[in-house]
Amino acid sequence: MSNMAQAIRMALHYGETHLGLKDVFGQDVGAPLGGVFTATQGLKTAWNTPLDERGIIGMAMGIAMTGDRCVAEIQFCDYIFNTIDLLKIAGNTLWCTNGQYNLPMVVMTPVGAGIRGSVYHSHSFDAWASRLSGWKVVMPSTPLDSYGLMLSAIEDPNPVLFMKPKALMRVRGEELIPGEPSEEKQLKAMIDAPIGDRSQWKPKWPKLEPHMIPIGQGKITRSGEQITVVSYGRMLLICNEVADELARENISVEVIDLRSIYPYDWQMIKESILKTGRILFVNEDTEVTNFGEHLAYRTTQEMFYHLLARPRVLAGKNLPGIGLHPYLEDNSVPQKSEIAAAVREIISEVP
Amino acid sequence: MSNMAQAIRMALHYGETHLGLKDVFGQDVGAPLGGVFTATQGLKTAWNTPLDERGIIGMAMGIAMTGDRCVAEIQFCDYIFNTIDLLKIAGNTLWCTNGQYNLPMVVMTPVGAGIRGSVYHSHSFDAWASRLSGWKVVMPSTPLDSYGLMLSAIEDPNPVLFMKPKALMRVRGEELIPGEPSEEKQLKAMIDAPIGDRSQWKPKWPKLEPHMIPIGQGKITRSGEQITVVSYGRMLLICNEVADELARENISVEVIDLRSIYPYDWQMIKESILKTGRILFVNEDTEVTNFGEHLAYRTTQEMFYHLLARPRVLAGKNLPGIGLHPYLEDNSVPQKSEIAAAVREIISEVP
Amino acid sequence: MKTSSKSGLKIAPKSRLQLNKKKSLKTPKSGSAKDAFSGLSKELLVQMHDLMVKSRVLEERLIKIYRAGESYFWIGGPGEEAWGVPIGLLAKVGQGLDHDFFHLHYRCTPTLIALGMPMVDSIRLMMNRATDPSTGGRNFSNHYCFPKWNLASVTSPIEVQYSIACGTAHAQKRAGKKTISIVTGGDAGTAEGDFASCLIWASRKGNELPLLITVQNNKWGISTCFDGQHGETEIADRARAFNIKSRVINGNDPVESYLALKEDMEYIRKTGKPAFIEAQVSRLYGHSSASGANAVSNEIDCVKEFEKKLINHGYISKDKAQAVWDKYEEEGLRAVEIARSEPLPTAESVWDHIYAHNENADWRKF
Amino acid sequence: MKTSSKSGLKIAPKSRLQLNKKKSLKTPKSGSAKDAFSGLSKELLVQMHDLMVKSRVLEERLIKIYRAGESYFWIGGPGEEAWGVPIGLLAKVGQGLDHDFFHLHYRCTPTLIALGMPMVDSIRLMMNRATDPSTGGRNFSNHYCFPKWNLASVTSPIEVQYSIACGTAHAQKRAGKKTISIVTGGDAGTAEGDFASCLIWASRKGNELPLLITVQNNKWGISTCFDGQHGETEIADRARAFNIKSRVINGNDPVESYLALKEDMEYIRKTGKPAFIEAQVSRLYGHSSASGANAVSNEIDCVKEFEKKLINHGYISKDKAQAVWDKYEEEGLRAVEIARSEPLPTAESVWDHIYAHNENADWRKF
Ligand SMILES: Cc1ncc(C[n+]2csc(CCOP(=O)(O)OP(=O)(O)O)c2C)c(N)n1
Ligand SMILES: Cc1ncc(C[n+]2csc(CCOP(=O)(O)OP(=O)(O)O)c2C)c(N)n1
Ligand SMILES: [Mg+2]
Ligand SMILES: [Mg+2]
Repeated sequence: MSNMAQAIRMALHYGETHLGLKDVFGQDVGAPLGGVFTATQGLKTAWNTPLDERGIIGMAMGIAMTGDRCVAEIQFCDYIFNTIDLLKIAGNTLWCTNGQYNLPMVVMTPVGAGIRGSVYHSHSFDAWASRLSGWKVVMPSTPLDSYGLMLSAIEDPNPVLFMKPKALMRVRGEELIPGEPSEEKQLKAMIDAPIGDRSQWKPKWPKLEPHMIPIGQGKITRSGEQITVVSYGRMLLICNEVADELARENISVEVIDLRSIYPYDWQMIKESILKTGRILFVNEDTEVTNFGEHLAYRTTQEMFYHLLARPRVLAGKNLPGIGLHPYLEDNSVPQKSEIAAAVREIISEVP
Repeated sequence: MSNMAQAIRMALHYGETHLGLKDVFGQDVGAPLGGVFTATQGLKTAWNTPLDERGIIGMAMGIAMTGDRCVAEIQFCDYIFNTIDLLKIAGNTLWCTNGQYNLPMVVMTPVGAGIRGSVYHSHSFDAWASRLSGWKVVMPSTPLDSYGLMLSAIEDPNPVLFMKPKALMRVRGEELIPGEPSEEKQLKAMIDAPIGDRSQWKPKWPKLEPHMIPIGQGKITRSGEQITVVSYGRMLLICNEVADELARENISVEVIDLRSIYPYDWQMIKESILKTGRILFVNEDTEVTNFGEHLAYRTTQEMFYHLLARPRVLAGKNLPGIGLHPYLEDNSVPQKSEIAAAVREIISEVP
Repeated sequence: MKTSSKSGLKIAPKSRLQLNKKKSLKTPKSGSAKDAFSGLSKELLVQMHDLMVKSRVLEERLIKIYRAGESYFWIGGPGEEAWGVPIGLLAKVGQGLDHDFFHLHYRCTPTLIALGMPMVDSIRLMMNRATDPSTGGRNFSNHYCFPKWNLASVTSPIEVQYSIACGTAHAQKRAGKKTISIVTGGDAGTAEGDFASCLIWASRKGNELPLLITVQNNKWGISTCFDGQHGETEIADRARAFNIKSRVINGNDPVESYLALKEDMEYIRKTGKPAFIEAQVSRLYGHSSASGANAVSNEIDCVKEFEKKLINHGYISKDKAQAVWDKYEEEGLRAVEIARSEPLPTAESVWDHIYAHNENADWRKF
Repeated sequence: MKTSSKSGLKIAPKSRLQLNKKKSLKTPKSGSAKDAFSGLSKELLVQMHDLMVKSRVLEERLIKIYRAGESYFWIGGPGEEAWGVPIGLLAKVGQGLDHDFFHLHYRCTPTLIALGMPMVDSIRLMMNRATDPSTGGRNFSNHYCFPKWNLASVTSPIEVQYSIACGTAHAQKRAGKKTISIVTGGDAGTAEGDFASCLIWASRKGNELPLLITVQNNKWGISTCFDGQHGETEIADRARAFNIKSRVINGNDPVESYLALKEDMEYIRKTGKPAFIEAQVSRLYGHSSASGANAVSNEIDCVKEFEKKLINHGYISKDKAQAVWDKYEEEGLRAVEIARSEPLPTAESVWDHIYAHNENADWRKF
């Protein structure tokens, strides 16, 4: 099974061979490195840019304006914050021009904590991104979803932000990418760049098949009856683990992988709440003015009389940063034990 | 009575003569213009910067690092979005250095719609600002409050964002700034720059007195019993009007001017909700992942069993921008009639 | 207390900000008319005059619309006609990668006029009509957008067009059709990092971009004058540091502008490398309506100067020249009437065009 | 599936990214030793050697700590000793506006060592101890902060120090004590707009800032080499465009570095104007632990070269030189033991120091 870095690489390769993707670029995205997480190794359209995030986003906007498809990378989302004005413009160009210039561009960037990355390799961006009107925003939690969402992102006529949970880049999935060899080692030998001199290396791509995951569609990863947990990215996998562990105690947790942050799958959330009556939103961005608060607010507005407990948000603490030492990091973003505790609490709330 | 531009000017003058304020700077902030809203006319420490928002924030951070006090202006908050990374650093420097470098700096910037300013002179920034951990964030709705909050901002050892509701810059207050002459015309003659050649002009400052409004303290602007409305800035004045109009129909609305967005006066909100059982949060920033949703979420969490109706947020529509034509603008940010309608709706909700 | 929302954006409306800055007027060179106009044909010269006058009349019409209270804000390009018109005339105009791309700032009416924009389309924008082809009544005057001419939307945020332009130039280079991107902006705006980004991305060794980078130096950024804000002797020096072909020209002279633009566009098409032009221009009605939109008397008026020179050299008669003004004066008046009668954008339309093909972007409908 | 959170930040851990880049080694000039070292005193030279070795030994210790699994990430300055040590020696060191300010990037251990930082303080930072004086265990190695030396906190985001440095320089100029600010950073980072901002704000005519702007050009930004990313012949050309006194020096030579820094610091103190130095340096262990932190063999090792030269000229004996290495090797080992025994930051401490004087910033307690 491929890991997420390989899955994204394969999606980009499918893009450049089948979807008209013409440029994949960013800092250290081209040869010899192929991206700090190896997600762009061996791509024929990948190139290295100057160390200038604003230039990268501007380049993507210009390319998109010509109708060409591109995927731009911001090396870590921690370094995207000097481009918010440009992201806003990318998101409002179609609207400001009354429908004349759509910008079909993809920006991908690693997000989240979980690798002991300290203050500037642990930022989340989902709450910020949910405020960028005009963008579509996705965050996969598995290699197959990252493949499918990347293909949809490349095809989408709008700007799409593709967030890569950095702690999941080397995590393998349980499903094969269509066309991927079933042997892990075989895939590695085909598409991972060798150690040492790479100047002569060329990847051997498997015969990949299309697999589009529509933007805006969530996925139920665990079916349950007593409570709904909505999450995405790294936190989603932890929520799955919590559900599995609680299942052993006969606590029945439904887990929804939202996958798309905007547009988001409200119908799936709603139906689940109608069933469970209890809801927990989990993400690792800071908690004040958090996207989970939007979902919780909406839940209160629209589902008030179906709720058996207060909707709850578990998110990162409202701190200026995530400290390096594990004692600090682990007390800054939601931990498995805290998610489990929140689930128990909500379940025991008497309406 | 002074208007808000004059009140801020007087606060800055008080700052440079009594609080060690050494620099007031930004685009067109110095002579001859003294700010696009005249808020910095005649100040001896005001100077014009290059057209470079990032440079302006960096300059402020460096000055603050030396311990000197400064007020930097971003001409319109619409143009602050290329500095979010720097604002984040200003907010996390004390934390990252484990308490070593505090940055006593003020950034002021006009916000909000209401002047037919089209896409790029109508942005709000309160939701964004509420996500900047390490900052204090204020937004006055009256000249006196802007005077008092500016003095507190200058004195505060932390970075403070001072948002000026641009539509209120020429609105007069009902209270005198301590030391302000009671005659409007007299004040104007003393501190407003003349039309035409200004090269010889010097302001005659009134003998101003200190008036500190603690950051974090709200203010009840209308007492009422049936519902609490929490707002700030331009929207606050509209909420006051709504309360006054509904009072004539014997609908009793309590209005809280939050004044500080972070830290915020939760105790005041809480006490009011304990009394009224119903709450509406009003602001004009876009509604998805909005600061009002944070307050509404917190209300649901902490006051659930005191609520007589669902907490409600009325905010700007989730659009990429605010269009120029009044039909567009007025359908993008909350209008008086919508606030009144929301109040009526919430009041009629049967628990 | 009362909130005011009726008047448009006002910035210190009545202050007079202009310092003395009258440059010495050029007297026509002696010698033949051909020499005086560096060999440009009479037809071209008369055409340029026509377009420059049209642009000026249009901008003055926009200001009158503002003064009449029929618009909220004016910003535009009176003073940039001699520079802007040749750009529109020289470019390879059309849609897609076989054509040049334009990334212009908010003083670009002269270029738009040269591209063939009818006056009424500028007035529709000024009067926020639903029929405004650029923004549908959503944005300020001079914030043009015409995909049919590869004209990127003019944005309010200063200087962002400089990095976006690198993107179209990159795609053009790949397409291999010898087309170029053209970016314009003000002098004060060069302090933004995006100007530096543009120079960097355009000049990477081996990866140069076919990009004409220009700055219109009117020596002002709103109320802030050039002196005291710049350490470089010429803005062009910054481009020279990147080994970019660079020059400073008198942007008040349409002939000099035309020839420089022509030569540099050809250079870019041939080499695939960038070129840089700093054009010295005037700002004839101050910054915008926020500062009053009053005519200034101490800066060169390129339209009047050029007209005088054409008359002096017998390329056009006084009467013919006047007739050009009259013709556009009338066209402008008619255009206002047309625009005035057209529908306004509807309140509900705010939800249109957030996503392409009007896909729903309203979360309440997810 | 399982989320991994045990290992530190890894970037393509095992790839080898170095291209061939060995520069020709300088042979010692003939003539007297005084000449060979441009007249610098033996004491100073021996002191510089001592500090350079100390810095190198410390950095190699940090790498060993990383390899031993006692830290999550290493980044640092082996290869910048000849450049960084003189900075620390020449500056006017202390707290407040009577002293110089430092705005350094994450390869600044040599300067810190020259300022007098004990090894153990760097190791406390590396090992995320609560006793780490710079960040209290919150940030990565080499992210130093020492207000007592006016040393601004080293930040991870590239290049932001360049605009912040303008602020301290501005306050210094106003204070009138002839003190200066010093900013350092990498070559790739000059593509960020903040580098341009720094040149602009430092050189405004009549408002120049007392700022020493420097770039350490190691020809790399992680895996991306200089060639192909730059249009300027020298980075210094960009400063020259702003009429800033500028030069390029061999930052692998501590004598050349010392003299250039001394002269330029004096120039800045005297004139109140900025100066620019581009220093060519090596990157001896690759970018960081993310790329393996492996020693490279094809770049000049300034410590070894300088030591050889000192020995050749009889300024230090082989044994004495070796003794310096041994002394610091031992100090480093002891320091690790000290740091290892010290407390770790507590989980609850995350809420400390969000606001000054530990004012509450937790909304749950408002
Ligand atoms: C990023 C940004 N900052 C500030 C402004 C406000 N503003 C509008 S025009 C202007 C001055 C521009 O001067 P210049 O670049 O010289 O162009 P000119 O108007 O003189 O043609 C300013 C500061 C803006 N539009 N965008
Ligand atoms: C704003 C920003 N973008 C990206 C990064 C990731 N990053 C860390 S170091 C580096 C390369 C820096 O190269 P250079 O400026 O030459 O300094 P060097 O490491 O070579 O000393 C990059 C891209 C970052 N830290 N900050
Ligand atoms: Mg200008
Ligand atoms: Mg480098």
